[in-house]
Amino acid sequence: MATHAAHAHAHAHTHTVKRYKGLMDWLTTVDHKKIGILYLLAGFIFFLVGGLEAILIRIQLMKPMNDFVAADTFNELLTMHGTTMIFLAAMPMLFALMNAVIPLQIGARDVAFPFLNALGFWTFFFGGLLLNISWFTGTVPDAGWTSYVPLAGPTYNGTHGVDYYVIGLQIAGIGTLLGGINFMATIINMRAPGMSFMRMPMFTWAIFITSVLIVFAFPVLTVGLVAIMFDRLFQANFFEVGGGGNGVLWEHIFWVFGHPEVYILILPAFGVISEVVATFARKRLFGYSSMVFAIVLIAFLGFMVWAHHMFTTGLGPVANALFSIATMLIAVPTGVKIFNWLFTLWGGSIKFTTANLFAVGFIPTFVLGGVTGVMLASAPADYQYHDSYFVVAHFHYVIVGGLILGIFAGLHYWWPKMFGRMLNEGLGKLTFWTFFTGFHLTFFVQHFLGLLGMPRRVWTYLPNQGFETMNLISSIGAFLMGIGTIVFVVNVIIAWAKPRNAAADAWEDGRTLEWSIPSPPPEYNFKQIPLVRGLDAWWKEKMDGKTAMTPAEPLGPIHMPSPSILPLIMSIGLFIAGFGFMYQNHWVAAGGILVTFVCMFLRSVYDDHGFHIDPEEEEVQA
Amino acid sequence: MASNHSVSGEEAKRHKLEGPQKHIVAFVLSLALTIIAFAAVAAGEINTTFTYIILVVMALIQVFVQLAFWMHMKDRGHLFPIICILSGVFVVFAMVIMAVYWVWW
Amino acid sequence: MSAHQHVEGHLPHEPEKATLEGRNKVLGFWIFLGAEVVLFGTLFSAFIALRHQVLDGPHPSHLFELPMVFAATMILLTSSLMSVFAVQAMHRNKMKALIGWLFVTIILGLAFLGLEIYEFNTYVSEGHKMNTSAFSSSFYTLVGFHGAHVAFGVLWISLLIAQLFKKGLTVVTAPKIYLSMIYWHFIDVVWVFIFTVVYLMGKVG
Amino acid sequence: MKRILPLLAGMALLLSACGRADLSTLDPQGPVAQKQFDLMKISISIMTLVVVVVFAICVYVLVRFRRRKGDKTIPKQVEGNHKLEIIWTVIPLVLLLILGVPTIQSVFGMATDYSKDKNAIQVKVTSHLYWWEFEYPQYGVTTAQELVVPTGKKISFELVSADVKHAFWIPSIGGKMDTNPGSSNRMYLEFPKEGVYRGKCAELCGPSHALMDFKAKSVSPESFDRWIAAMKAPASMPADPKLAETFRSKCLACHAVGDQGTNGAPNLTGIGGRQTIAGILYNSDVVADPQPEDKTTVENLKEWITDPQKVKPGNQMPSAADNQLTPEEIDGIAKYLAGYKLDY
Repeated sequence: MATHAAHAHAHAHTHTVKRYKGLMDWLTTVDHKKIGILYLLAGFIFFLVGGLEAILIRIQLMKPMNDFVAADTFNELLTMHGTTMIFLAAMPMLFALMNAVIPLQIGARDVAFPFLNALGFWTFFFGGLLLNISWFTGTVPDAGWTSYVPLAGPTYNGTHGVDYYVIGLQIAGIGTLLGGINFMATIINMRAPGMSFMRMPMFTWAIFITSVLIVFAFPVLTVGLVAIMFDRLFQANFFEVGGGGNGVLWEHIFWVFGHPEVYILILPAFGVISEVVATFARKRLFGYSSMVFAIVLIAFLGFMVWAHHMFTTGLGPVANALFSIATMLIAVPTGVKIFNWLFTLWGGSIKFTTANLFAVGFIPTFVLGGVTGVMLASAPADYQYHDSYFVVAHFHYVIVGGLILGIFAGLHYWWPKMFGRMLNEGLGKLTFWTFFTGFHLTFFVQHFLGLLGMPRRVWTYLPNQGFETMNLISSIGAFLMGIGTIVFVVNVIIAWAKPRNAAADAWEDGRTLEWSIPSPPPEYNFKQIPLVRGLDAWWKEKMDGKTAMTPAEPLGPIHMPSPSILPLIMSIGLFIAGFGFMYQNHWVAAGGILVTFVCMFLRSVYDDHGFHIDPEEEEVQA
Repeated sequence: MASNHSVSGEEAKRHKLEGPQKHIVAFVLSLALTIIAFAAVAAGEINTTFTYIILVVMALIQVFVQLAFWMHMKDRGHLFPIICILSGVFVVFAMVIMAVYWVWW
Repeated sequence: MSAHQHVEGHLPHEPEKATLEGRNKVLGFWIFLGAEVVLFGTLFSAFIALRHQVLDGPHPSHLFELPMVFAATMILLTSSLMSVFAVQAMHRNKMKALIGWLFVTIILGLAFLGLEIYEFNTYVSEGHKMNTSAFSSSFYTLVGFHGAHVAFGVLWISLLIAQLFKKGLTVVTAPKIYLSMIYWHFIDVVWVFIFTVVYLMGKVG
Repeated sequence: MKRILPLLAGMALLLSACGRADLSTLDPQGPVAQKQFDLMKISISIMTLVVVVVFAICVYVLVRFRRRKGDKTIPKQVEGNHKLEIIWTVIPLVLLLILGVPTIQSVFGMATDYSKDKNAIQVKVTSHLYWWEFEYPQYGVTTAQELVVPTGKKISFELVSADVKHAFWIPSIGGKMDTNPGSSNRMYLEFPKEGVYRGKCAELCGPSHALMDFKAKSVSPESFDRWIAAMKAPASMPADPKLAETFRSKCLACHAVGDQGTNGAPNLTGIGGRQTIAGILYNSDVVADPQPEDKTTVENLKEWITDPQKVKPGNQMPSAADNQLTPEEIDGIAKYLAGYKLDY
C-alpha cells in the first residue's frame, strides 16, 4: 500500500463510506463537535437529576425532625447527588466544552483519536446509566460519594447498592481516562503550525493540564474500585478488618485520586474564565506566562495534598503538619490567577454579557471558596471544621461557585459556536441573577451551620440547636438555584426555535482561532489549516486588518475518519458485563466482555480508510 | 506543531545500522542484576534491611536499563514519553511512601 | 514468502512514525503507559500496605518457591529481548524475521502464563486463596493484573501476526507492531518490581 | 458580590445571637477548643483581609472600566507586570507563614500523648452503630451515651470503633477524631467548667448517623469520685421480683446495670439521671432547660422501648413486640429505669 498522502489523492473520490442520517448519525459519530453536544446533553440531564436530588435534600432539611424522606432514602439521595454531580454532570459538561472547543482553538480538524473519543462518551454514558438504574432496582448506593469502608463494605452493606456505585464508576472511569489520553495527545501533536506551547489559548492550557491530571489520577480510582469490588463480590480482604484489611487504605487511595479530581473539575473553569474575561474586556490575558506556571504548579501540588481530607483519621502530627503546609501553598498560585484576572479587566473595556456576568461573578465567589480552603488547611482548626457543614459550604463554593459558574460562562460564551444560534441575553441575565443569588443564599449560611456544630450528611437535626433559621434560608436559596436552571432550559428551547444565524466571530471581540471559522463550523473545521503568528492568533490577524487567517496549506480534499457503531456496542457490552458481575451471573458477564472484545477485534482487523471531503465542491452544492 | 518526529537522513542511517549488540549487552546486564537479586535472597545470610536495599537498587537499575535501551527512552524525540513515565513514577512514589508509613499508624 | 513481497514502494525508515496517525498512536500509547505506571503503582502500594496481614494463611517465606519465580523471570526477560529483535527486523523491513521473533515472543509469553497458572493452582491447594487474608487478596490482585496484561499481550500479538500475513508491513500495521512491543517491554518492567517486591521481599520476610 | 459584604457583617451579628454555648465551636468551653478557635480567628482575619482587598479591586474595576455604549476603542494590550506579579506572590506567602507557624505548633501540641500520665483520666471510647460506649480502665467502670469527667484534669481518650467508622466530636470542648475499626486513635480534651456539653458523630455511618448524639458531663473531682463509687456499687434491680426476672431475661441479655448483665448494648446504670434517652430524647425532668416538646424520662423510655426503629432507624435494639413485652412490663421497666439514679 502506498504512503498516506499518495493514497489520499488517488482515492479522493472513489471511497464510498456509508454516511448516516438522523439518529444513526448521532449514534455512530466520531466528530468531536457532535460528541461535544452528546456530552452536553447527557451531562445536563444528569445535572438536572442531581439537582432534583439536591432539592429533595434541602426540602428534608428545611425544618428540624422533618420526615419528608426516610433516613436511608436520605443517605441514598446524598450519595447519588454527590456521585452524579461530580462524575456524571460536571465532568461530562467539561468534556462537552473540551470537545466543542479544543480542536478549534488549536487549529485542528479533529482530536487525535476520534474513535476513542466516541468510545469515551459511550462508556461514560452507560456507566452513568448503570449507576442511575439503581433507583429502579431499589438498591441505591448509600455510603456517600466517598464510599468509606467498612460502611460500603460487604459486612455492613449487604445489598447491591454500592455495587452499582463501584461498577458504574468503573465503566464511566474508562471513558474519562480515554478522554484524558486523547486530549493530551491532541494538544501535544495536533496544534496548527506556529502554535507553540506558549501561544496556546489559556483554555487549551487548562485542558491540557486537566488531561494530565485525569491520566495520572484515574488509574488510582480504578484500582480502588477494583479492590472494593473484589471485597464485595469475591470476598477479598483489602478493607475487611476481620480479614487483615485496612479501611484507612481505602481513604488514602480514594483521596490520592480524589484531590486531583477536584482540580480536574476546577482547572477547566479557570480556563473558561480566562477566555471570557479577556474577550469581553477586549484585552490580552494579563500575565499569561505566570498563569501557565500557576496552573502547572497547582496540578503538581494537587498530588501531594490528599491527606488534608484525612486530618482527623489519625495519621499523626508529622503527616498533618506536612499536609497542612503543602495545602496552604496551593493558595499562592491560585491567588496569582485571581489577581491576573482582575488586572486583565483593569484598563479594559468591559462588556457585561451573560457569559461575562458569570465570569465576573465567579471571581469573588471563588475567592470565598478559596479562603475557606486555606482555613481548612490548618489541621488543628480542621479538627473542628472537618465533616461539618463548613466543609459542605466550602466545597460547594469551589465546585458550584467555581466550576458550575465557569461552565455556565463557557456555555453562554461558546453556545453560538456550538449551535450557530445566540442564546437570549435577557433570559441569560435572569439565569445569572437567580442562580447567583440562590447560590449564595444556599451556601453562605452553611459555613456558620458548621461552626455552630452541625455535622454534614445528617438526615435531620434536633430542634433548639440554633440550626433552624439558617437551614430554612439555605433551602429557599436552593429553590432559587433551581429556578435559575429552569430559566436556562427555557432559554435553550427558545434559542432552538430561532434560525441559525450566529456570526463567525459571534461576540465581535473573539481572540482565538475558533472565532475565525463559521458558527457552527463545517465538519472539517478548517478549510485550510491556519498559520498561527502569535498568542490570540485571530485577534492578531484582526488587528493587522485581515479578515481571515493566513492558511498554512493549499486547498485540497480533506481526509475524514469514518463513523462507527462499534464504540456504542463496546460500551453496551461493558454495561451488560457490569450487570453480570453484580448479580454473579458469569455467563452474562462473559457475554458482555465478549461483545467488547469482538468489537476491539473488528476495530483492529478492519482498517479505517476514512473518506474525503472537497470543501470547494461542498460549497458549490450548497 | 510538536516536531518530535523529524527523522533526518543521518539518523535514519544510524538506526539502520543499529545492531543487536547493544540489546544483548542490556540483556546480559538485566540477567546479571536479576541473578544478584535472587542470590542475595537465596543466600539468606545477610540481614534483612541490607537485603531490601540490594533488592531495590538492583530493581531500579534494571528498570532503568530496560526503559532506556529496550523502550528507546534514551533516543531522540522521547521527551513526552519520559515526562509521562516520570509523572507516573512521581505519583507512585508518593503512594508507596504512604503505604509504607501511614496506613498502619 | 519473501519480505519485499509485502512492501510496495518505499516503506519509511521508522514506519511506525511515518504518518500523523502513527505518531498520535505512539504518543497516545506512551500516555497510556504513564497511566499504567500509576495503576500498577497503586496495586503495589496496596500490596505493600497489606503484605504482612497473613492471618492463618501460609506465610510468604514458605509459600514462594524461588526456582519457579526465577524460571518465570528468565522466560519473560528473554521474551523481552525477542521483541527487541522483532522491532529491529521491522526497521530493516524483514518480514520473515519479524514474524519469527514475534512468534517466539508469544510462545515465551504463553510459557510464562502456564507457569503462573500452575503456581496459583499450587497456592490455592496450599490454602492461600483470594479470601484467605488481606495479603492473599492483594497478592492475587497484583500478580493477577500482571498476568492479565500478559494474556492480553499474547492475544494482541497473535492478532498482529495474522494481520502481517494478510496486510503485510505497512504504515498502518507498523505502529501496531511497535506499540505491542513497547507494551511487552512494559510488562517485563512491571515484572521486575513484582519479583523484587512480592517474591524476593516476601521470601526475606 | 455587592450583597456579600453587608451579609458578612449581618452574619457576624447573627452568630452572637444563635448557637448554643454547649455546642458551638465559636464559643469554646475548654482550652483545646479555645486554641482551635484562636487559630480560626487568625485565619479568618487574614482571609477577611484578602477578601476585602480582592472585592475592592473587583468592584472598582467593574465600575470604572465598564464599556460605554458604542465604544469601539481597543484598550492597550498589556502583557503583564513583573513587579505586581511578584507582589501578589510574596504577600500571600507571608500571610501563609503567619498562619502556618501557629498551625504547626498546635498540631504537635494537640497530639500530646497523656495515656501514660498518672494524673490524667483515661477513657476508652468505643463507637457502635448509633451509640457510644465509655470505658474507664483505671476504675473498671463502663458507661454509655453520657460521658462523665472531672473538671481540671486532662482526659486522655483512646478511640476505636466496634463496627463502621464514626467520629467523636464535642464541638464546644475540642475538635473531632475518627474512631476507626481495628486500630485506635488518641486525643485529649480538658473540661475546665462544670456543665453538660453536646457531642456528635461526625462521620456518615448509616441511617441514624444524624441521631448519634451523646453528652459529655463535667463535674467536680469530688463528685466524679462519688460517681465512680456509685457506678461500682451493686446493681439495684426492680423491686417487683417478676419484673426483675423479665428485666434480667429480656434486657440484661445485651444491657448491663451495675454488676449485672453484659456490655453488648448501652450500659444502663443510673440511666434515670441522664440527660437523654437514646442520646436524642431529652428528659424534661432532668435537663436544665426543658423545651415544650420534651417529655419526661418515663415517657421517653416508653417511647424508646416500644418502637426503637421509629426513634433511631437502623439501630440494633429489638422492639417491645419482638421482645414480647406486655404494656404493663414496658410501663414497669420504664418506671424502674427512670427511677434508677446515681447520687453524685
